[in-house]
Amino acid sequence: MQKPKLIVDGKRLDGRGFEELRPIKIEAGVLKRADGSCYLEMGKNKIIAAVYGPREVHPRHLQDPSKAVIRYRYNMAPFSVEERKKPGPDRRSVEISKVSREALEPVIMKELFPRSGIDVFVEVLQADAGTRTACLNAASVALIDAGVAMRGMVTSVAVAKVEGNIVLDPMKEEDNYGEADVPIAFLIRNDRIESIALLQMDGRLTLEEMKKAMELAKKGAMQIYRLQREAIMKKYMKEETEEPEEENEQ
Amino acid sequence: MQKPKLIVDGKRLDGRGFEELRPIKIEAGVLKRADGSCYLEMGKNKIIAAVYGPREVHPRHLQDPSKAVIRYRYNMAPFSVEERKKPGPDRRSVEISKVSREALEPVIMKELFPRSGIDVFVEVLQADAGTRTACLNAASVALIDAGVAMRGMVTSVAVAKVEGNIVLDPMKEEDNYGEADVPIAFLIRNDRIESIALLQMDGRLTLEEMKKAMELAKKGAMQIYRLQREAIMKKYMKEETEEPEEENEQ
Amino acid sequence: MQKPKLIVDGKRLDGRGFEELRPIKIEAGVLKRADGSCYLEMGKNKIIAAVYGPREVHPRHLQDPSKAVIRYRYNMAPFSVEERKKPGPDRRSVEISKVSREALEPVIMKELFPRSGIDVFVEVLQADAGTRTACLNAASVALIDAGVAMRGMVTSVAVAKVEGNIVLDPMKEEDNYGEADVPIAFLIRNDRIESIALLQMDGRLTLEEMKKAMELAKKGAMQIYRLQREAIMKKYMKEETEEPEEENEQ
Amino acid sequence: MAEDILMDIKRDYVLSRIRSGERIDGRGFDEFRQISVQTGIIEKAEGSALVKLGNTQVIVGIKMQVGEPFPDTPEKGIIITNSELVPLASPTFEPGPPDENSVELARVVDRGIRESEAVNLEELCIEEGEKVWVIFIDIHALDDDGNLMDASAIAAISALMNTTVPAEKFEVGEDFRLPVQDIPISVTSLIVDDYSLVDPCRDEMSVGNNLITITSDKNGNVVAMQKSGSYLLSEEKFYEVLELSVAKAEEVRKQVVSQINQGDKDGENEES
Amino acid sequence: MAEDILMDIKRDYVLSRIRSGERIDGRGFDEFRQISVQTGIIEKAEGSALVKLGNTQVIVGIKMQVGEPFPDTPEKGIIITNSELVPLASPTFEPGPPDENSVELARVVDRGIRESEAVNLEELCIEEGEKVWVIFIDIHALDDDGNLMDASAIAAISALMNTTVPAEKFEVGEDFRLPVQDIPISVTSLIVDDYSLVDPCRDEMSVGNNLITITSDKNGNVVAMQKSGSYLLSEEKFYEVLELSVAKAEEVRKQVVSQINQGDKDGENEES
Amino acid sequence: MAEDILMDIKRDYVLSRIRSGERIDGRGFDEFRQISVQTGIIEKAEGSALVKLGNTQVIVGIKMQVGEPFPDTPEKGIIITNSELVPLASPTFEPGPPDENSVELARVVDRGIRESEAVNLEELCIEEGEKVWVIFIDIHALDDDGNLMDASAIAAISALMNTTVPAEKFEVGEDFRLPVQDIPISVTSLIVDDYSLVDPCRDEMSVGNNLITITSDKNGNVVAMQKSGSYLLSEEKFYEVLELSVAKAEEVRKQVVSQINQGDKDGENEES
Repeated sequence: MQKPKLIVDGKRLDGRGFEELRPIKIEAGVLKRADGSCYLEMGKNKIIAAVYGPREVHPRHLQDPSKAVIRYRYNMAPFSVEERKKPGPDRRSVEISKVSREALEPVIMKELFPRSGIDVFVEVLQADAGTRTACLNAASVALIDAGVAMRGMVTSVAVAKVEGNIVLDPMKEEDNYGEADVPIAFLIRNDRIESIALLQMDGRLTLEEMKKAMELAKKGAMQIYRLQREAIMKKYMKEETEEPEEENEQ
Repeated sequence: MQKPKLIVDGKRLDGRGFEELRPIKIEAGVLKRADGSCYLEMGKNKIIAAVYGPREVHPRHLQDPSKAVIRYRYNMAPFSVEERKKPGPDRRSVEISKVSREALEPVIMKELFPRSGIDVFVEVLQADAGTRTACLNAASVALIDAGVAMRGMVTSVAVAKVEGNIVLDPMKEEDNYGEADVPIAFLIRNDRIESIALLQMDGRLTLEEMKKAMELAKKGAMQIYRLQREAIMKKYMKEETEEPEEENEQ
Repeated sequence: MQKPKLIVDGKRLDGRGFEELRPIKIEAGVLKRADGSCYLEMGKNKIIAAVYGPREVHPRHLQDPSKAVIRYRYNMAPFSVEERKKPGPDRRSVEISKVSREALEPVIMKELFPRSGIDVFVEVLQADAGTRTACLNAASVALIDAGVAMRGMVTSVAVAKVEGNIVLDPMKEEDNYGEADVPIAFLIRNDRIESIALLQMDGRLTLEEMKKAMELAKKGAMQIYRLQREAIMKKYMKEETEEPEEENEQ
Repeated sequence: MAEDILMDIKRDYVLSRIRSGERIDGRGFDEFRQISVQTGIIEKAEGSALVKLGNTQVIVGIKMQVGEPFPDTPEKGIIITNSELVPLASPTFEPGPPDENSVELARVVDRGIRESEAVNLEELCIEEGEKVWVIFIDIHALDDDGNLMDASAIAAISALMNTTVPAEKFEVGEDFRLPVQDIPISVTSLIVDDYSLVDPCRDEMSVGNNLITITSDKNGNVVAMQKSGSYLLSEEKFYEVLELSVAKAEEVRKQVVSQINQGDKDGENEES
Repeated sequence: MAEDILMDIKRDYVLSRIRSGERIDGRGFDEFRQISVQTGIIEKAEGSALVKLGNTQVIVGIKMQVGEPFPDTPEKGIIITNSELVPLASPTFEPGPPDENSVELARVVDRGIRESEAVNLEELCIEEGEKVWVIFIDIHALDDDGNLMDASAIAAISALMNTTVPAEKFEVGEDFRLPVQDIPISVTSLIVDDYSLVDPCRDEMSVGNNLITITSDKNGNVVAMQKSGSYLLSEEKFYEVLELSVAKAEEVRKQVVSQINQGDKDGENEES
Repeated sequence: MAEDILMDIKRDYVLSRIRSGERIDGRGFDEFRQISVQTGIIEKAEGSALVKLGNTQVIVGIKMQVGEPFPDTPEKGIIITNSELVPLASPTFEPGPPDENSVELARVVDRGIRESEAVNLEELCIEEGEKVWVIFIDIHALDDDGNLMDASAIAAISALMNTTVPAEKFEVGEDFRLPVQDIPISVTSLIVDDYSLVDPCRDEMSVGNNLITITSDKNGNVVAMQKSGSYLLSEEKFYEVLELSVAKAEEVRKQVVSQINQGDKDGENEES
């Protein structure tokens, strides 16, 4: 496979500028059985997240008497990728689940729910590049939809180096043939980026490039954050206009 | 593999008529360690069933405070089929175990044995067609041999459509090349078929054929039921004629 | 692969006589985290053993109210053998772990530690012939290093039949092409061999040869036993000369 | 505990409504929930469908590969059906390998497709005895509000109808539409006392999971049946459900076809 | 709890009998239970045997396939021995992958056959370095009333003696009898205090599972040994058991051969 | 319970020392423990290294095989990195398949080597699209006294530098030194309040496992990063740690190279 030319006339393969996100669509409350849920598209990524809990933890010896236990399961549907993926967790999804859980744990007010469990399950229905960041964005909305108390919003985006340029939200080809990939998640509170919740990187960047990548990620995250908020607002508005009986029945 | 001619001059490959069972042999109480057991041959099927329980359930959180928990394990010996079968459960045996357990559960008086477990283990030593029905017949006898209280006898037989004819108790070739296979189990009480305990089907049947298949299955089941009863009677008679000391020692 | 000539002029391939051990090196207390540990070389075998416990057993239903539960895990590093070994236990290591545990169990004073667990973990970093005997020797030293009360020392060595000769402590080629292999472990107390703790054999031996093998094993074991004692003494001496503060910090 | 009492109350409520001839959501005993079918939603799959039965949602994706045929059918393609009851879809599903419910779901859906000969497997032979097409049908539950079985079966056949065989990608000729020649429809009924309720929703299953699934082909033949659940079924009830299921399947089949066609017309359902 | 007390009483009873020089079932210390061997009972297997040692029952089936030889023995067939302690056979066996007892059983049986060179593996080479016969020896326990080890070893060699190599099915020549050239017999003894009891039954093992298995070939050579169980064995006892086991094996071998021949004569034991 | 209180006291002690600008073992905040590297200690491996970071000990062995390349890189060798956190190395490790910590360890070490292009994979192509060298990097923890990550990364690159490609054994030419062209070094810091401590020891981690690993190449480029642990990292802190880590890596790299060279000179570290 020949590496294609990824940047032509200052534009990326899909016509985006360097600091432009792919189209994003977020919808909260899409599942009935889950306590909170979210459907999210980001480019060709199609993600669905569900939150269950706070609920009882089985078996009991896994309970923590002082706070809630968080589980995060990142899973790819077998048909989500070009070559069918064998069902079940592989090493990549184990690692993604770990760092994603660790990004959410300090943001969820775990101490409010001793002995209980909060489960975040995220399914990748279609994968383009950046599934781990898209999943975290969906998970964050699903947690709020479930009414889980959070210290703020977790918003995630990746930055890449492509033919020498630092670009926002890389697509598949840029991920495959680019020189570096940096997925980042932030805690955002009161419309302000407060700190870093997830940070990974592979590739090759100078210190200067790494700093530039961080700045670009912050810009992108603020845009996504606004869409996350909007999705939750829309859900609330919809609920209010629905007949109260229906709501009770759920 | 060319499909062979399965019906010649109104007779089946092994000389049977359409409504004829293969030779059946049933013996109760063939194992020492099990609480109840049964050896059964049906054509070339060779089946052995064992029942353990009512006994304690471990770990405790699997117990049901209101009734016994039933396990049913259908297992094929590696040497039971033409091509050696890898040991351990596959998807087919998981499904057979489920529907077989569900056939027995409403017949066993589970409510008499709260917190306890009743385990039914069935080994296919040699497989012809119809192992799931043969296994259920053996399991039913083993349960009675174990003294487990039952609402009646569970008796099972398959019916097939072969070259347009509805035939009883299909053999291997009829199962492989026939147009439909319908394994059924009945609850029989007071020499009367009371209801359907297991029912599966795959193939292609008209509604009329399906009804005809059901009628034929009922005829076949009544014959098998009598052999099941006989096997249990023979076991009791044998026990009575044995010296009492021996019995105590067990 | 042609069988090489294993005995030339009464000497073995590595120049040893029939009743000679390979060079042995034993060092106790080589790990910080473990309660007891030992590094052992025997020919090209490189073994490290660690003991944890007596410590709590989880889950609780595995505890024994009257004595300690012993675990023994024999494991080969993937790079320890010519052809990379897939990580995780195989049937061979399961069997070795069983017979090794059974060799130690009657020697450890298990009744002194009710409800607790004593775990012996042995890693083969490089395998020549005789890893199971080398591992037991290391485990025994690690147990004493951990301060676990023992009825005596367990010392192990293998004997082989090679081109008609009974030889001590076979190396790889002798194991592969020899006519018999007999790994044995003894309980040694007060400088005296008291009984047999482990005994396996495969190959072909007459009764007379078997007896000769046993005598030779006893000779070899006494030599190894002295090295095991020395290693423990050296550790104690070293501890005494070390500054007390350092020791406390551990 | 609290949950148990809630379940008890729910069961009593459902039962009392049934005994007065009503279902809790107002449906007739032989009435399906609203069926929605969207195909072509996963562009990376060779075919796909998202099916909603009321609030129950299932997505099926089809992937195709070139593989070796089974020795006893050297001139036929291969179908492999797999189901993941991912924990996202229900509070009772746990992560891990497929349990017996997941296995049963996949196998019953598979039998419906296989026995109705919905896919013309002869046309999926590339080179006899050497190379055939392997169809992976992956059932992915999203929201289990009852009757995943029928939702999965509809999603599976809809996804197959949406499938393009990726011959160009595998360099074995030109892409072509997967040859689908029948539309098997499964109808699952919940048996309660002497009643039977088609397409039971989750709350109705509080009375027990006494189910029977009957799958029929476009000519009204029965092609698969599965009694599922620990209960005894009377013969009379069976015949009643049998006839109803075949009739009902015809209705559902029409709805499915019309939804797929509608989607095609709207251009919402793109072929991939 | 009740069970524990029962075990205590049983153990005391067994011990007191042993100390008065008796076994609970009246056997001599060096006496096997009644041995029954039936071969050819699984027609679908290439060879098979059902062995009873008193109430202990084990079935072994042999399946053969054509496969690649190991790189270091390009001109030899392959033996793979596997054991399933299925939960049918004992209240203490659980479903699941083989545990350490099952693994040990298979490996000790395997060593007896392998080291005695019971099967002429050179004659199972079809094409050097390319194709050899693979023998699967599957041990299937049916009723564990003690000493599954010896019952399995007898069943394994009996099944091998009953085996026909299915060359025609694999299109590599004419079927032929599996070349068996030795009959290894394992003798397992229970060590109690200063006593040793051959072929212990389950109730005797209430005193502990202090076992030693010694396998010898037709010439009285030892070919495999396995001390099994958490105990210490004195050297004297070992030599005593060693000599007894080899002598005993000769007796058992005769019985096994006679039973197989008898079966062949009766036509009960069909070759498959 | 007792353990928990001990942990509490330890944590308070560690914290109070840190807040007075000290570490419990007297190191500076940016100071590594003593680094020891011994290569060539496993003669049966193609390359090996035992690394000690204070009391933390890790051994890495390299095995090489000939295999097929990945379809998208037909002209490149393959690296497979695997980690076993065997229970010997820590009271908190359990036997069983790799858990998330073990997986993360292997993947972060792998990324450092891969992204720095430490091994020239083009030179490991034997026949384009057909045969390439497969490098197995097996990380085997021996004693986990904190910061297994950096110890493993150092051991991995040291073992690679010690590796001879066994071409003669596989009959594909003459043995040659594995072409290593960079020495990636990972630096892991523990974040405590507003402090960061490089190379944390086990006792220091009683305050929490808030870690960040930054790997850089010989030219001072960042090649891999991993925030690990449930905590929030401020941007300022990140930049501080980023610069420190790259500078520190240069120091460590020099030490590693000097130790390997010393070993080579002493003849202790034999090539295999």
